[in-house]
Amino acid sequence: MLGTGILKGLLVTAKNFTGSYHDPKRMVTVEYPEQKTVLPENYRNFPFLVSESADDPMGTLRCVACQICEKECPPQCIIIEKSKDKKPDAAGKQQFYPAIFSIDTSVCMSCQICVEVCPFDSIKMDKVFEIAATDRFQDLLLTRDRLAKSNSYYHQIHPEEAAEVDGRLAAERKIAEEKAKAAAAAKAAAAKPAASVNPASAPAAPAPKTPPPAA
Amino acid sequence: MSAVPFLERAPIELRDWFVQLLPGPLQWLTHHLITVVAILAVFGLFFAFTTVAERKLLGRLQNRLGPNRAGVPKFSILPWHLRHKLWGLTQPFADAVKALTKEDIVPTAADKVLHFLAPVIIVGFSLMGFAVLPFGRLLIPVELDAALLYFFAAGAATELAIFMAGWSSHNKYSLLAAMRALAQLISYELPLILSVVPIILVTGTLSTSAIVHAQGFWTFGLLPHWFVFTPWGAAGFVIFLVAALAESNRSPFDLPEAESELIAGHLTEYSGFKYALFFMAEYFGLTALSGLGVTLFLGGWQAPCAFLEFIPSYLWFMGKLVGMIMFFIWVRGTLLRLRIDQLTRLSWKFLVPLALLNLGNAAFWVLSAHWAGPLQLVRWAVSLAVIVIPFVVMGRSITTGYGPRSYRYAP
Amino acid sequence: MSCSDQTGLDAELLAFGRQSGPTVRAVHDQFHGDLLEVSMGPQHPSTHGVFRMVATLDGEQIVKLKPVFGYLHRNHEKIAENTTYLGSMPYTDRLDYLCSMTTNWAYALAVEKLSGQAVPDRAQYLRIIMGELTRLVNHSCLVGFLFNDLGTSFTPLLYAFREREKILDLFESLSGSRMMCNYQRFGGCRVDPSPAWLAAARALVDNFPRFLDEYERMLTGNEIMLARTQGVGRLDPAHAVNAGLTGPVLRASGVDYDIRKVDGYGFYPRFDFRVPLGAHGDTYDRYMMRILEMRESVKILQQAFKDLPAGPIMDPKAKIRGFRPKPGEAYGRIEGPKGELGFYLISDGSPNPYRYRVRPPSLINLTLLEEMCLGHTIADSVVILGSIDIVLGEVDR
Amino acid sequence: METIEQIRDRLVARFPAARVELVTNPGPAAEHSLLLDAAHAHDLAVFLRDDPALRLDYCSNVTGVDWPDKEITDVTKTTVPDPAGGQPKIVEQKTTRLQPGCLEVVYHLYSMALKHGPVIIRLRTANRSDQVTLPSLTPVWRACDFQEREVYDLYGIVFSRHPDLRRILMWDEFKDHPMRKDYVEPDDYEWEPTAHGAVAEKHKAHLPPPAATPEAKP
Repeated sequence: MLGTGILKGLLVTAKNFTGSYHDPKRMVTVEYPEQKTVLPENYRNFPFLVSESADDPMGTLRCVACQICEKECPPQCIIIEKSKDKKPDAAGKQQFYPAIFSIDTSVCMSCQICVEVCPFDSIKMDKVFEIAATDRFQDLLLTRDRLAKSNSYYHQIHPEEAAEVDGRLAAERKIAEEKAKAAAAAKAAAAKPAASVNPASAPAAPAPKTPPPAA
Repeated sequence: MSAVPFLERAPIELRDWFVQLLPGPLQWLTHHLITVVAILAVFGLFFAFTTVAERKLLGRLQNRLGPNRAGVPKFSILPWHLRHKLWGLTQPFADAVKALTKEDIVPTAADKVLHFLAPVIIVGFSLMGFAVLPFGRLLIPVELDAALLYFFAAGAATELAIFMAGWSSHNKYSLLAAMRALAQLISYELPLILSVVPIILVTGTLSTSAIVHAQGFWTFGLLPHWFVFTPWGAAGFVIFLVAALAESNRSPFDLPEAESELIAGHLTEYSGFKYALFFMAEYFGLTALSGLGVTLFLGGWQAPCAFLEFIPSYLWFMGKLVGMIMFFIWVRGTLLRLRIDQLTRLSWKFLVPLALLNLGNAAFWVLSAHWAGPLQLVRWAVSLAVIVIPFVVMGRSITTGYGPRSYRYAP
Repeated sequence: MSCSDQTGLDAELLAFGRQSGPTVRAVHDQFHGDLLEVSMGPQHPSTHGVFRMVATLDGEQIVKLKPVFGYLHRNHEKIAENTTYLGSMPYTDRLDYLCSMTTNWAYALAVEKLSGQAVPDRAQYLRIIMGELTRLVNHSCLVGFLFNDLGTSFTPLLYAFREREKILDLFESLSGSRMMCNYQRFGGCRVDPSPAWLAAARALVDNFPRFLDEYERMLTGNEIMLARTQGVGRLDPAHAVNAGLTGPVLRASGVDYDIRKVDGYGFYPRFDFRVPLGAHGDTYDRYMMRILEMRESVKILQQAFKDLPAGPIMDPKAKIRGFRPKPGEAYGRIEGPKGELGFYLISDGSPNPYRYRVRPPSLINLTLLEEMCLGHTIADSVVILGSIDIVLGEVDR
Repeated sequence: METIEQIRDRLVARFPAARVELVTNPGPAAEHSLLLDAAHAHDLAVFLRDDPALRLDYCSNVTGVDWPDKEITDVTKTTVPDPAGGQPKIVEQKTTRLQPGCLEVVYHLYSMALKHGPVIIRLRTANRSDQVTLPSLTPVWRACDFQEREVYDLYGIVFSRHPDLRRILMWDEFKDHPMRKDYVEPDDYEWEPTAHGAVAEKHKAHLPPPAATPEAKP
């Protein structure tokens, strides 16, 4: 009979109308400035540089200016200039650091390929999205000082991911130390027989080399 | 005058008290001037809050809140400045300010005079319809004997204004839309008037207040004698609703400003205050038509039951008016738009024949008024049959070839 | 816009090309009064982006309709020739920006075919889950936009968006971005969904049919909908096949061709699902195809969630950097929500592809737009365009 | 479906005058293709579409490929017997020859009726400069309509007897063909505030000496 389809349609919208007063699933509005939706943990916006300590973020950058991310970035929006001198990093080894590291956020499309290819876990994705800028040019070129943020900040925005990264770094550092200790021990053992050529047999064979570090 | 309860008489008493303060010759003028100002004030506010009610109701239909951001002005007269945004009720005033301050662009190729006159005419004529609507037992602006004739005469001029707007904008889209609007309005003028004629036939008068008085009785104090509760009245009301939707260019028939095809139809070249005037005229037209619908079919200011008489009559009128406008908004939130040829086919091939049949039905109703006892049931049955059977038959003929389909799946 | 003269062509074109459509397209100007040429677009509320239709109208009826593209042309293929294989992956999100996961999958499939890269089981299942979720997103979007073109004031669109947002929230919590997911890699996926994510996805998929029922109850039986879409934009199966139309538009005309069944790529042969076919090939059938396909996708998703295997999500031998496939070429295609989405790659051994070609279903589905719109009114042309489902990012590349 | 070789033999048998060569695809995908000569392309295409065994009624993909002129240095090893009776010495001679480039169109054909996989045919132009016309296959498969227009627009291959050969993506007044390998983009220079890498060079070329270069690197 003509009109039944239309009446059914009207009933559906009426149900939605009454539903919007008591059924939270139907009322989807989030009044933005007052209420904010919780961002999921994996959310990514523009990248930022991880630095070891919070008090001197610029000084203790984890980045060693290897420029892999500059090459791999699809829209070529990362600008890196390696420093001339070296600086001790967290493990005490002398490493370069980026004298200039800026990301042109008007070009960056937050695709996080730089995070994937970075071998030193020194660049991660940030979660700040309220970054309106007045000057179209210089404000959108995030220089090193605006990019550097502390590891504790990283733990704050990506808790699980940060924990897993720190665990991996700590493990690598432990293996590196063991290898260094083993190498030092082996060098010391090799040096001793050469130094004192006493007829007694060389002291017990140097400590068995620790198993090669897990790949 | 005194038998009527105080609230009922209050507006009239106020006006008379004020009028006799003035010297003689001015009295007649201020008497009518106050009525005009009262109508403009009441229905101006009614228009304002209809727009925000529409947006909030549509919002709720679509699982979202309507507008609730327009703030309360700093220097508000309220005792303290409200942090609360009053659920968006200040939105219409914000819209009004925006409409006034927006730049009013007139295209160079436009016919300036016509372009300026179109909104003036459309608002003027759509307001004239309010003169004959009985808002309350005593609140009737003009007691016209040929009130309905006057109402439809005033309403017909809006088509002229729409075509003036379309033509004078000198724009391909608005010309196409103006022609569409004309086709639609003319083809729906007929069912609108034909759905009203049975009432004139039954009540025998054209005056709206007499029609409302004719619906004044209640059987057993509970069942009102509104015309909508008679078979021919119900059919007439349905046809009236469909035609009123088309006359005021609302939802299933909002072809003239069909955004998806012709941007804003004949309003493309209007901006600023003129666009707001068109917008206001559309709402005034809608309110006038639903006011007429309430007066003719839903018993105007009559209370639904005898014992509810103590509530002032104009509140009943306003309640029914708000109910009808809510129905229009609800329809706007649900239905799709008809194509121009389907729209006119629906009017000429479906509504007009039904309305004519309804005329015959009302005539039978009048002639069989004196049938006694069990014959009343026969009378009702015949009257119902006369309208329902053609509705079903013609409904099936108009939807030949359309129907739900079943689908096969790949082997 | 010179109207092509017919005389010079041989019979084949006339047999297939210009003869179809409700009325023979014979432009007899002399006694039809002057024709009105209306250009709809590129800024037009209902052309789904920057797409222009130059329609020649005889009163309300369309006599000639020439689509104009290129307003969003970024030469994605030239950019791809200057970046590495991995570097093009985020750009594939920007092709069909409504279904980034399926475009990623098509590109990953093509590169894996080019380099002979294996993909672990769990990754295949995840790709099917993401692909079918994207199909739900795309089809609900399309149906919402179609009703907007038909003239409802946003109500069906907002119901569709309410469901779409729930799925996009899942994508955001998994890949980091709602629409630009950049989730697939050559040899697997990038992120392993957590059990909480899988539970949320399963709950969403289980009550998705409730949304479809509400939609069907509200609109499928609606008389105005039947009047506006049935018999509008009829498409003849033979012309559709010859014009290379694919996806729901083709199946609405009754041609049984679904690449998930034909090629059986990924693990689709393991899933039992049906392919709906239309009978009339008009706008109503195209709308119903999407609704029925959404129901089939829900079935696939439920099966996928049930037997999602454990294991690695990335082939251990897959290399992120320094990926150099051996010289050769490959054409990988998938059944995207809009039709057959293909990537044709020619490699010369260097890290950048020598030739990178995207087969855009949206562009090719527009081939017969003129034949479908002839004889209909301008209001119908908008509805027909809406039912073909084009996204300008993919049309113009 | 028959293998690509069987199809080639049937084509050659059916059209003795046509030259049909097999182009092997070295990659693991092993999708070999048939190179058809331009003159008979139309008839071969109609045969491929109408042959009851093949029924390739669906042309899925039309791609333009640009093969620029290539310097091929092939190293020939010749064994020169050592006059002093020692073991023969291997002398390598490098001969460089110029392989003329061409513009190529690749068609991926499928059958929707019999649901079998791609048969790939290629058409090559004589050279890259003046003889760049190929027969259009739009009369055979309407699917090639827009894709051939795109190949014409981006590669410059003129398709003869195409119903409506106009530019599809670039604007009509655009002169060059952007997807060719030797395409030089117009030097419509815009001031780049944060220019780096290749853009920085173009930046320097345009601006007066360094005094005015904006401090791109803070």
